[in-house]
Amino acid sequence: MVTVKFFAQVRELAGAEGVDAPLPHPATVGALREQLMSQSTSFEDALSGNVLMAHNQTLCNGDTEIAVGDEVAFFPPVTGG
Amino acid sequence: MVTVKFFAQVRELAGAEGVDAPLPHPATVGALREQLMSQSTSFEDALSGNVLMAHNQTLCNGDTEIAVGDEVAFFPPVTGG
Amino acid sequence: MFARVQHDDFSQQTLYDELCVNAVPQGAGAIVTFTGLVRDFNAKGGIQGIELEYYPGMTESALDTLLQQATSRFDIVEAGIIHRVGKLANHAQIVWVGTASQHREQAFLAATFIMDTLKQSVPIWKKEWQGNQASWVAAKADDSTAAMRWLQSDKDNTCDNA
Amino acid sequence: MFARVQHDDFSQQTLYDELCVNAVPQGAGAIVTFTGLVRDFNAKGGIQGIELEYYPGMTESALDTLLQQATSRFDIVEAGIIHRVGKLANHAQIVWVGTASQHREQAFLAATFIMDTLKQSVPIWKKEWQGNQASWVAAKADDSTAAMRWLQSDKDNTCDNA
Repeated sequence: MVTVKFFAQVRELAGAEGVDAPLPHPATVGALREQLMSQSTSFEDALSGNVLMAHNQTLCNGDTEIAVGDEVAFFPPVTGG
Repeated sequence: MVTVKFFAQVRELAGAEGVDAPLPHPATVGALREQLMSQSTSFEDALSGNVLMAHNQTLCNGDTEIAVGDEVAFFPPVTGG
Repeated sequence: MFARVQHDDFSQQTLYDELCVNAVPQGAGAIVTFTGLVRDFNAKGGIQGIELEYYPGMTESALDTLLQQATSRFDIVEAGIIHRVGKLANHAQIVWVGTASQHREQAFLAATFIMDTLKQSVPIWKKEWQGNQASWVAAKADDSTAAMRWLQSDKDNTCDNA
Repeated sequence: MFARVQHDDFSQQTLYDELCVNAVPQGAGAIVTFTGLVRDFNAKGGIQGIELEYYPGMTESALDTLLQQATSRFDIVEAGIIHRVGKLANHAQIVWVGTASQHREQAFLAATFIMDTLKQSVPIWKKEWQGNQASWVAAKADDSTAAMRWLQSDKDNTCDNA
């Protein structure tokens, strides 16, 4: 399984702080995102649009490869400071 | 009389924090400076070179007119901060 | 260098003193601090406080990377960042940045750089309360991915090798 | 706005709080402070403290004018300057500048401007102690009169009318 985390608007739209997901095929962050979006309409709402992705707490893109035990996060553009 | 004040190197070279001087002719800061420089070698040392002048606590130049009771100061370029 | 994410308020004096512990023995002659406060209004009118969310682990790591970047780009001897999270009232302190250098220009530039980059690239999200409603603040950066990717330039970038 | 010349040391927290008294009700979201410290060396080697002389009356008036200039040039809501004089040990605090604005860029620019101008145009003179000898620090500005004249631009300039 892969540990998935949601933050801010993405978390609220998803209705969850995170979820454990099976490794997608191909094993990439982009495929994981597609897999989650097909899982429920709230996940689809949460993950469409301008969403950033992090792999093991480092910003990444859809092509990034993932493995069992990894942590993947989805969140909106940042607004701190 | 005019109240004359010296600061920093000018004060040390002059050997005095200030002096009361008669109104020079013409009644300008530049003429006052010349009058003081002719008064003693230490005043001459103090007031030659790159010395700034203030009239009633506002920076001025040699042409600035002065009157009895005014305050004139001579000091080197500033180095605070 | 020090970077912390915390809910509790911070003391200006304590953080200044903490910065000086390392800065002064290294010949610092210039200390610059920046403090961000919660403003009591936005474009739509008055607000009643904000709420900040973060990504435990990634946020701290982004702040550490940001300090390393600032140190390599500018001639500074010490720097620190404190960012609060959770619910904060109007006028509360949100963020503190301190930089120390032998020369004031570098301390000013480094502090400006840290704040500019922090706002674009550290995983923290802000909500503003108006009445009983809280709205997420919209990001300003047009290309937020590009803004954040900057933070990775010093790191072993496993993502781009994929 | 506040400007003071004093021998006594100052507290970061007290000055920050003093700045905020007026800044916060005016919507300040950004506070920048600069602190200058006595460095323990110069080009010739180690030093043992400094000594600062000023022109009572004119120095305070120059600081006030500087704050007015900063306020008219930059979008700031509050600013303050404290400058110490007399004998100061290595690492002691010399000068503090604080600025407050709705936007951080203006606070940074105003603080930078105040420090740059202060060093060129406020009547304060510095000696450095090396052993038993104290030497006056040489001014950096090539044309100090021009640098200082800038301070007069907002005032009724009796000198230039002579």
